[in-house]
Amino acid sequence: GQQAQPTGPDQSTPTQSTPSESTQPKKNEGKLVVGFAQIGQESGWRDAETWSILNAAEEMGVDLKFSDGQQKQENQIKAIRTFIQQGVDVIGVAPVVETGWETVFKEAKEAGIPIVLVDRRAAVSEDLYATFIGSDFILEGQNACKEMARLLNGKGNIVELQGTVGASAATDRMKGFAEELKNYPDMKIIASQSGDFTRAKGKEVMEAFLKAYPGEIHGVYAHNDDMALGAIEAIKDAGLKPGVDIKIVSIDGVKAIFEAMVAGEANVTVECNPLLGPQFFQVCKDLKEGKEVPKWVKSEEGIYRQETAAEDIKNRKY
Amino acid sequence: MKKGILSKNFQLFVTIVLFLVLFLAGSLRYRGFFSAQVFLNLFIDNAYLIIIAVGLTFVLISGGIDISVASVVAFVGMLSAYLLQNGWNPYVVMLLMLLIGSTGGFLMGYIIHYFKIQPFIATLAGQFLYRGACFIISTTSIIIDNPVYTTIANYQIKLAPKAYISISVVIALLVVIAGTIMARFSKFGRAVYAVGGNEQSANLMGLPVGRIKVLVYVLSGFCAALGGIVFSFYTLSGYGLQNIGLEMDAIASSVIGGTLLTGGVGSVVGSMFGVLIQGIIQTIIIFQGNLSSWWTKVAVASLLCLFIVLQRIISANRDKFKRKMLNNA
Amino acid sequence: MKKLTRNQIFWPLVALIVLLIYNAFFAKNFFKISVVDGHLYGNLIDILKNFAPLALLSIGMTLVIATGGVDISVGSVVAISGAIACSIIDGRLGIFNHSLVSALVSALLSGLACGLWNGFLVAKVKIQPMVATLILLTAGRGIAQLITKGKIVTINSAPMMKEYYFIGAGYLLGLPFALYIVIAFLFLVLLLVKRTAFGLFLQSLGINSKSSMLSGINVDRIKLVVYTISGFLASIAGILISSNIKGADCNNAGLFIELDAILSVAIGGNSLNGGKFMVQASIVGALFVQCLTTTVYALGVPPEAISLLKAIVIIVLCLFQSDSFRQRVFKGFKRSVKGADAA
Amino acid sequence: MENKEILLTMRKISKTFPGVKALNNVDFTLRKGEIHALLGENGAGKSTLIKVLTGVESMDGGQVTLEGKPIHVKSSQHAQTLGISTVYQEINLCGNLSVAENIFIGREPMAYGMIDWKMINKRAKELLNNLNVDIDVTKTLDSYPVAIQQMVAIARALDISAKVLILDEPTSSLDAAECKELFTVMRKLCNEGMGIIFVTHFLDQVYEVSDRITVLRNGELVGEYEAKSLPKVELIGKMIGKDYEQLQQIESAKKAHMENKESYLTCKNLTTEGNLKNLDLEVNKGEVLGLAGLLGSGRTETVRALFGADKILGGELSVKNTRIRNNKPITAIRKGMGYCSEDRKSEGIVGELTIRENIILALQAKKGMFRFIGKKEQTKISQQYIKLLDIKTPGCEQQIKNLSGGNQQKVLLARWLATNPELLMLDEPTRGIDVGTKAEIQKIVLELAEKGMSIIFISSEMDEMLRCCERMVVLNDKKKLGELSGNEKNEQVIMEMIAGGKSV
Ligand SMILES: Nc1ncnc2c1ncn2[C@@H]1O[C@H](COP(=O)(O)OP(=O)(O)OP(=O)(O)O)[C@@H](O)[C@H]1O
Ligand SMILES: Nc1ncnc2c1ncn2[C@@H]1O[C@H](COP(=O)(O)OP(=O)(O)OP(=O)(O)O)[C@@H](O)[C@H]1O
Ligand SMILES: [Mg+2]
Ligand SMILES: [Mg+2]
Repeated sequence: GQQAQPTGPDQSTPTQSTPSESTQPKKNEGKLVVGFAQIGQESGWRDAETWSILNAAEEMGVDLKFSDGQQKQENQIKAIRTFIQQGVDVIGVAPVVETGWETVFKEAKEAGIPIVLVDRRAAVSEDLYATFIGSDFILEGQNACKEMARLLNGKGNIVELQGTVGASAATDRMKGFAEELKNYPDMKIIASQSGDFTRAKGKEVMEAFLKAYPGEIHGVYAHNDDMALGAIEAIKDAGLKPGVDIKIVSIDGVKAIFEAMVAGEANVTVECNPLLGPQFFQVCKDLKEGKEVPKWVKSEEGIYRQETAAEDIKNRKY
Repeated sequence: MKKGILSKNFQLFVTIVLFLVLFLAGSLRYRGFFSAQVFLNLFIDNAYLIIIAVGLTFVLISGGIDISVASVVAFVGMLSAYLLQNGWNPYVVMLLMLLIGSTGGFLMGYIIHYFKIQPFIATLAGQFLYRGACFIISTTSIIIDNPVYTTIANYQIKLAPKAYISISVVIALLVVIAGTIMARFSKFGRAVYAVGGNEQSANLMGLPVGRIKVLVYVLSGFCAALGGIVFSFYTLSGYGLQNIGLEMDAIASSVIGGTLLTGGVGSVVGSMFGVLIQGIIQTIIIFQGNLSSWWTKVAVASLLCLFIVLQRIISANRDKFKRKMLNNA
Repeated sequence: MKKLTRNQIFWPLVALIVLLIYNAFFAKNFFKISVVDGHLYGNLIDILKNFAPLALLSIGMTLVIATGGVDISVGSVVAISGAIACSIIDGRLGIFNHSLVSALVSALLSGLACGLWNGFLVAKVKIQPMVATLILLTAGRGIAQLITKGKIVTINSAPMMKEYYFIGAGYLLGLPFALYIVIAFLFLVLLLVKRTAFGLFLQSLGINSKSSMLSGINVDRIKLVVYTISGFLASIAGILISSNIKGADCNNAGLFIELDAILSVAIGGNSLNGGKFMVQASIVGALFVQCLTTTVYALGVPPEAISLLKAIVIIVLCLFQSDSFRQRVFKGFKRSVKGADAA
Repeated sequence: MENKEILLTMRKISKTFPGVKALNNVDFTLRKGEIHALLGENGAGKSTLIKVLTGVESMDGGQVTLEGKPIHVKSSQHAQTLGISTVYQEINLCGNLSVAENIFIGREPMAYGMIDWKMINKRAKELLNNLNVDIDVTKTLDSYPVAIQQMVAIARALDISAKVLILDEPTSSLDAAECKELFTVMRKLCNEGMGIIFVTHFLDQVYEVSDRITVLRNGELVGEYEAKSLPKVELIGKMIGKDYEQLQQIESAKKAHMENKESYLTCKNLTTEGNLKNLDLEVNKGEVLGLAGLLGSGRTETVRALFGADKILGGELSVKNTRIRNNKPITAIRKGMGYCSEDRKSEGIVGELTIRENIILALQAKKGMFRFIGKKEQTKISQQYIKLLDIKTPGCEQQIKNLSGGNQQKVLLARWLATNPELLMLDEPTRGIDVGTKAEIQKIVLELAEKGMSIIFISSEMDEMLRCCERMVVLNDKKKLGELSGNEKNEQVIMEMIAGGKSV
């Protein structure tokens, strides 16, 4: 019900307001101009995504305007505004947070530029964005829980290493896991603490857990691989065998966790595919050519286990 | 007389000139940069920061520091989103936010002055407190769909067919004007300068130092809350992780605008230009359009460094510079 | 007694002891120490190991703050030094591949260079310290990412991994090796401060730099030295942090650690406006900060409440350190006791 | 005079600082329309009495009444509202504000709810003109030297319409002409019924303006006297508690040497950052050279340039026939120079450091960082100077900011004496120092010269200059007017020289 905005009546003006900029790219019909507002560079996973997008842009001959938001929504909004000024064909965003995009997306819409959400959703009405490409954090949490149950035979004490408090990945991965956990009455989370998605904190928190619950921990669920890697070190320092004495399940699927799995120190990683570049630009092309695109383009994901890690690692690109 | 104005506001003058140079450089280098809307976007995108920087400037001039402002913004966004969701009247919410900001500022100012707690530490505690309070409300972000908020957020004031500003910009400019008047023409403002120049002397001259120091933090808290409200217009949501590190942007803006962190010197208009300069650096980087995360950081820092060093060198050689001006004239 | 309470280190120590006593009652197994793999093992040992980087930073920060400045770039220097060391150990930098010595030397040199740069901006170009170091705070992480090409470097399988891991997480005579590094540097800095005139000059210029200059103190050079020391110590902290996690995480290594360092200095009872300082007290401050973190984990405080708890602890602690607060409260207390007696 | 109405009384005032009994049952009475001099040695408790009265320090015991009503002053702000206006000993103004603003801050005239800057600047200009100071009042205060700052502080206090005006050593860095202006204004205010408390170490001024005298010694009241009925010698006796003869000794000590004229320092055509123009100067070994001139004549700038505190833009400077380039304080100190600045608060003391540390600071800098003077040695050195200069303190571990003004000045002197310099430049070294010690210092200066130390001596007191200096260089408007030595130098000649120089 947000159609009746004050900007509604003169919707046409802003579109006209950038005629020189927005018509110019359209003159050289061939070249696709895309603006991409990336969140930042906070993890290995994100790095892989960035790499994939830059790479795909080059391969597909797209004129990419790339902006790194340094983890700040303000910066991403500024970037989108600037893209509008520059008159790009499509704007891609990996929103750092779900909310708060209404205004700027509207501006893009008025300028006739479609928005593509990448890997995270935004809480705006459906008409404000063209499509969403990416996965589902809740699903990842559920999968992780299923894997944990498989490893522990549905019975045991788990400690959870959460991501940064308030980050949507952390909240949803926690939610997904907790939901699924209801199906396994003999498994329970005995301690849960934030490790800020980092190895150092993951290790520090795990150290404290090991002392507070000596011999009681059977599994570690980490919201990302990095914290799991930190926890593995803490477990080793405690004289235990990670992956054997204490099972490790984490999310993301970065290369280092595969190495750990090969070494037998980690058990499962639930992948969340960052290599969205080709898919993203395909969607952009379609949008420019006026083709229909689905509202949700799902990315391909997988679950990788210790048993097959030695094989899988050969295909890992990041 | 004109010479007097120039020499007294020399640093501000240098800052403005360098700002224009940056804008010009951007315009020459990037297509589409030289447009009214790009310029106005600097205000639209940084309105909240301008407001916060104005409040902070008073604290810095008084010789203190307030690193809680970023968390105040996050907290205000969070709490107003929460309250609006629960059907509170938007105007009541806004008033309440301003009240909370001011009260928080008052408490920090009170313990800073009366219990001699170092400002950095007291406001660091404030920072943790506000941030923590955000997560008590909710760990996820909350959307604001109150019609009043969305109307204000989306309203565009047309200046020309191709140029508009938002209501937030108007608020920010009003704050700058009010701040300038307060700093230059009110007893309170002048007393702030005196306290920052020499607290002991100010006390011996009979100024109510305690009250002024507390008020300065109240003002900063108020501005931070107002900045928070404007920021919630900007994003129409509340989110606990919002604006981490914003206090450094505000402090840096103020310093770029000529404020001395040791107190006693600074101007509100200067701080506004400080914000605009950081904004334009950001814009240049986005226009560049091919910087990776790390090059973005390096580029921001280099531009900032270049700017500050230039400003320092010109100001340090101000006498030589002035002599030249005189000779030319 | 009065003399004791006047000593700067008294209140931080009291705070630390109170926290430990609290833990003795409320945190399970907090004081349990056992022997695992031939070294001591327990929460207290973890605290001593994990506080090492912060302790080093707070030593440097104390000196910088004594001159009336501040160095907020230490976190970024931590990232740079870790990135360099790990890149070399991992062999991805292309030079000095896999050499432990050159990894350490290059990392330390990078710290020196960063410190010198800060010192140059502050002392020579005369930029205000917080903004001067803000430049490196911003750029530093970028530079670190540049070195690692934005990747998190993992040295799990590098040839010198074990040796490198020893620095930050190994044990010597049952105690964390990192602790010895802290003690060594504390000793060195105390030597510099107490056995040379450096400490005197530092305080003097922190209190009144004009007078100090006219008394013949080379103010600029001392500032330069102090920032360089801070940078150097930050690079060691960077080595410790990266070694402890067997990798360099440019985005997160030492993120916001400058706040903790400043907090440690303040908890140690040092004035943030410069002048008189006590390095040992800052170390106690750092120990307190780390102890608090570990306590939070051990007690199982929900993560979303940590900030809140920290804020409250800081406020309470600082209030009790403040003379005027104690005076007011105790006066009120005495009065109320008297009133009660009268009634 | 007796039947003048009593304005203010202080009864049985006591104040103890840790280790010091600063005031012990002191009584003080001020009448309407009188100028009441409060006298005593350094550290006698004068400033403390004033601070207690104005609420800066709390008192341990005693009563204060103003116009018959008992008052409890809580803060200096409170004092102001009660009608007590004060100029404290250390200049307490804000250097970052303009001169005009320093005079009016807290009581700015308003127009339309905003500060009326035009009015402020106009009135500030007028006020200062009344004191015969003509400066740009819109410039910041710290662009002016101490003397001007002192005048500004006075102007501020005078403009506050008050019943009681307190002036704690207002004349310590003023010269004769300015003092005269000040006294005229003071008398005028008295006639309007104000009571003025006046602290000074210049006894001539006491007799010039004051009606009554209260003398303190060691924090205790010695007595209250009519100025007319107390001869100077007796007054001095009351202040220092013994008879006073040192002045004579100085005259005799001075005659001794004159002959050997080996040059120590020369400068030619010196032009400096501080606007000094083409100065030629020669300082011989073992002589006391005086720099004479009016306020702003460039005396301070001369010594600052020699010491490397100001940049030299042109000309050359050589010490012992070797040219010095790129002069910095530390170079100068290593070459054997010492400079005791006139601005003791901002360029002298390091407030939170102890007396010991303040004394050895320059010596340590001279020796270098690594040749550390052990604490025992430090204590020994400082004890020695505390004794030599009669510094009043419970011990050398006291923070210097807790000392009385005069005693701080002595510590600074000790700092430079401790470096055992070959050329000692003293810019107003006796500022705020009591008569007894002043004579003592003059004696020390002459003794040092005897031993071969060169000394450049600057003082606003012509008397003192004439007594100590063999040779005098007269400056005006940042230029050298000429030199005087031997019998040709007397006050008359110097004043004429300056007057003549001005007209040229
Ligand atoms: N804050 C303080 N702490 C400790 N002692 C103090 C403090 N203030 C003053 N004193 C001591 O009190 C005594 C009286 O000092 P006061 O400043 O009143 O002397 P004074 O008569 O004004 O001397 P002068 O002529 O040198 O200004 C001195 O011995 C001084 O050391
Ligand atoms: N009466 C005055 N009017 C205007 N400016 C003055 C006056 N007196 C001093 N100044 C300013 O103060 C600056 C410093 O003067 P300086 O300290 O060298 O004088 P001085 O000879 O040492 O006199 P004194 O030490 O008695 O003040 C000069 O540059 C001058 O501009
Ligand atoms: Mg005194
Ligand atoms: Mg002078």
